[in-house]
Amino acid sequence: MKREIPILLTILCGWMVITAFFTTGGVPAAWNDELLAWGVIFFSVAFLLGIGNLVRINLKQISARHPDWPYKAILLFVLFAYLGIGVAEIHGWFGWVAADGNTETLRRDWIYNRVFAPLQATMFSLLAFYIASAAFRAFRARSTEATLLLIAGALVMMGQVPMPIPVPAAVETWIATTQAFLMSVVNTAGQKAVIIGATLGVLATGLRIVLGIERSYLSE
Amino acid sequence: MIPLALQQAAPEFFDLSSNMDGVGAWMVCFFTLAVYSFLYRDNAFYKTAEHVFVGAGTAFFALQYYEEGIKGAIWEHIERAVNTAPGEIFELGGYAVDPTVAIVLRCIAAVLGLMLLSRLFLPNSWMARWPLAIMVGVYAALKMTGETQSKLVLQVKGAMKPWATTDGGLLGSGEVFYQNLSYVILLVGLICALLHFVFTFQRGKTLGGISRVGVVTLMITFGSMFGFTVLGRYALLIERLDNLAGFTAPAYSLLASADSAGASSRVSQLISPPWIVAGILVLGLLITRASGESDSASAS
Amino acid sequence: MATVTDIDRRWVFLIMGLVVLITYIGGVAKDLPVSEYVDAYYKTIEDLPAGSVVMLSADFDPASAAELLPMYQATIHHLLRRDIRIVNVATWPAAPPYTRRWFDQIAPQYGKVYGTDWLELGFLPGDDVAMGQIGGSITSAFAEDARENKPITDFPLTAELSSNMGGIVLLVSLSAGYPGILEWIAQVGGRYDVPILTGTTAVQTPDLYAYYPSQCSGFLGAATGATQYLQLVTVGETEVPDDPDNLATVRASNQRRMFVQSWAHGILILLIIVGNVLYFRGRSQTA
Amino acid sequence: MSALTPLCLALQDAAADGVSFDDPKLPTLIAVALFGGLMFLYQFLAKRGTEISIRRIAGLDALDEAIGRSTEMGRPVLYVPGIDEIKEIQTIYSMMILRHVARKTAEYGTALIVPVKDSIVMAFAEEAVKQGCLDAGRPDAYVPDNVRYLSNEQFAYCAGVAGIMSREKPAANIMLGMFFAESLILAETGFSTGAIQVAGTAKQHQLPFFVAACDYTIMGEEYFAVTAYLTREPNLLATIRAADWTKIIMIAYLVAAVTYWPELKDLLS
Repeated sequence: MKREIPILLTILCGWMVITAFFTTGGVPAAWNDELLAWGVIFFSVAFLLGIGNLVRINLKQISARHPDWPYKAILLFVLFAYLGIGVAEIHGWFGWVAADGNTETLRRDWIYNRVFAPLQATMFSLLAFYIASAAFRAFRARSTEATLLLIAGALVMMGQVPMPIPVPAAVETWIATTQAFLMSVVNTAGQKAVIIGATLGVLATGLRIVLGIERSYLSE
Repeated sequence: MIPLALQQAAPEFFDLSSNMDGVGAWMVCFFTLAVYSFLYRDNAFYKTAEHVFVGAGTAFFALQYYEEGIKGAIWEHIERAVNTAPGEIFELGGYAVDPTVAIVLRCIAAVLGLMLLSRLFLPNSWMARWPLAIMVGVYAALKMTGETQSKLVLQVKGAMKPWATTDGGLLGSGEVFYQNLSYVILLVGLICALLHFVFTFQRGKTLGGISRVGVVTLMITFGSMFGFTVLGRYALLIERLDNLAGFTAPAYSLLASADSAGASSRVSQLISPPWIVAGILVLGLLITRASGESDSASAS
Repeated sequence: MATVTDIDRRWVFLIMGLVVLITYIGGVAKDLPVSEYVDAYYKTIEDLPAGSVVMLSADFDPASAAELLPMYQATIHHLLRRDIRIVNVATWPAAPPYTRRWFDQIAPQYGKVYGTDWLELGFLPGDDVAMGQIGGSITSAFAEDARENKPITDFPLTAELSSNMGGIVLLVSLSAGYPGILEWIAQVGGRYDVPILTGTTAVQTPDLYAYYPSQCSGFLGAATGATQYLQLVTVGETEVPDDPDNLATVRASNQRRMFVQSWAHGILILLIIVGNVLYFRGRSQTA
Repeated sequence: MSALTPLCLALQDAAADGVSFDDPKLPTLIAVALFGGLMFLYQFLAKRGTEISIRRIAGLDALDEAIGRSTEMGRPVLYVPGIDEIKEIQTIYSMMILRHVARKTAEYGTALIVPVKDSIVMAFAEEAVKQGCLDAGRPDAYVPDNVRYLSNEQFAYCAGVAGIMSREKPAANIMLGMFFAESLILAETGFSTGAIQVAGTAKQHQLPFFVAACDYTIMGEEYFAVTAYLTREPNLLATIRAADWTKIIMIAYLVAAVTYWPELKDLLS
């Protein structure tokens, strides 16, 4: 039974969602809504698993005086300060209205704008450097395929932006035309092929799961 | 980042209601430059920024989940159902149900959620498998149907373009010829690439050749996507530069009487958060470098 | 084996950093040729009759604002200038602060009145499902507006809207990923007869070629598209250096950003070439 | 069409409740039914003994080689299951592949490190590795600490994986699942540590980076053929066969619509 019940749950819930997809209104829509809400609930609860894991590992390192322990303390401080302010605000434990009396501004927005958003954007922008390093160290024309990829990439890059140095107009036109052709014809064909093929894979895997044929993810 | 009308008004030093204030300027500059200092090598500034990031990021997502999944989907939902008098309707996905049913359903969800948490104490327990199984079922079904619709049926439909009318010949002439020719190339590329993903048929000369054309199409596609990605990555970097440059505006300068024009504004630009923070970071890196490169290995 | 991988990658970082910094400081604004897709975007809006209603969806967050915000500003200017009315919605939770800020700033410039000329409906959670709801019936998807928290039927603008996207002549999505333009196309474009325009981030742009022009009437691809569109919208206007929110200033700063992009792209191609040359030379020596 | 029986029953029950079929979705239903029907047909044939062969996929042959090399060098194998949540089918599928990889590493006696970005994925990954070791008959090979939750933040996670790559020097990096912008950093870091890299994803945006910087790339639909290829289980091969035929029927439909019957296009909406 321990094995059968999870499989049955998977099949049952899967078919409810599929039924809701193909119909409008009524019971299936209600079930669909409820099950999606359950999903959100499970994710939220599972987040506690993650936080528990993070707190446990960091506390362990702090108490063991790991060389980086002060940073771990900063991490936990920021985590709990942000969480505390956020939870208090979500529950309206301290209300606050902005000077114009109109918009109620959130204090966690203050942290978001000054801490999280710049850090996230900057971390993301590091990719500009990594892509340069990868271009130099890892992007090799080691096969015909890779060579084609690199040439097409270079052409599209050139066609996307104005030339940094003056080049003959004919060359510029040629690059622009080639780039347009690559993007609107070859790229479209390739994109569609990958999307359609991958979707068939999704369909196959999904169908096997909701039919109960595929069980290996649940350790059968 | 929220772009700022920087030059227009001097911000308050500390202002909870605005997008940016004086303290905020210093914080943004510090976090931005501290992250970039990692490009040189791992260092105390970066580590601080990194750990603040992990803490703030985890808290940010946790709060979103908490608000949506625990407060919204359990607490408020049940509260709403409780406040609905028996006999009155309660809507679930546009469908009227008895409020009691709604309460019971959410309680079941909460219990299943707790079963998931049982992993914390009983790693091998069967209990956590129930909610996991439900999630797999729901999301597999959701993706399978939704993607078949939007990425299979509609993509195939999208590939069927009207043939530009021709006066004579198959492909016509002039502009029409090129239009039709590119469409033929598109179709051939698409079909060959799709046939490359055929796995269970014997690969003779024909299928092998078709597959080869398919691979060429795919590689050019990947190349084009790669070319575009570069554009996006540098846009981000330039935006960060813009952001930092914005904080050199007189409003943020340490020189209080900075709104006069001319030479003094040049000086005031230098006594602004980005430059001062950059100076401190460089100094800090130089000092730690002089006192031994204990932690430089991890940068590469 | 001494290969190119042994070269300290910080040299590459330094080169790239310097290139970007120098070109950023010394960048010049130059007009770019306008592509067919951007032109189609511009013309679609130009061809709308004055007084018609457009739905503008903000599907982005701070991380992608670098690419999408200029498009968003320019589109609002363009629509309001042509006396077209806007219903604005968002499917990303972090988007509404932008929508409010820019409408607050731009609408008064054209003497537009909230509720009559534009309406702020705010964020609707649920991704594709939310889009389906909006497509089905705006009035039941949003009970209240997001600005004054009044029932949306109180606003004159709503009187002209009906279910199944009735009353909406065009949908514009500024899209940073999921949910975004592809979901709008699937949920709304595929079902109701509404033309769709979009502006997208660089990573998403290649997808759009597969949808143009049948499912998407025009698009702005990344920073390049944004700059080209700004050029079209600000023809004949000159930059006002003291006003960073002036559209011509935004155009000029985008053009300067494109100057940085030119050089960054050029150097990147050079790096690929040099890397490969060193690699193959190293290999032929060891072989 | 036994696949559709529950659906039909549900439809009948629901009809009285104001539920109606969503007409624009008919083509989708037909596509699902067609595929489901073909799948059952080939599963039936496979059970009756019809052999289905599968073409070579270089990246997957390399999987064994990579694990073997790690064993020789006495270094661990790194398995990155992408960064998406279990909402994504690619992540679920990655767990299925992980089970096979765990089985192989357990057989060879090689360490397997699995960094994860999400706590639910962690639960699945632990089960998959544990089960893989059991499949190999080596339950003792399961090391709980090797399935590691790093962070829910994309770049923090990425930095963590890059750290593992440069400190623990795995000889093989296997990256299979749903990837986003971090693909480039992972592939480049892995390249510089000299590991054999096998990457696979159905997410087209990240394929360029994998193709350019990894030794072998499993792209697009190939990703969903991995378990069939590795196990050669008739049941799984039957599914691949069904997908192949669906593709061929689709191509035929497309060609017919373009050349002779334009009306076919309107049937799709």
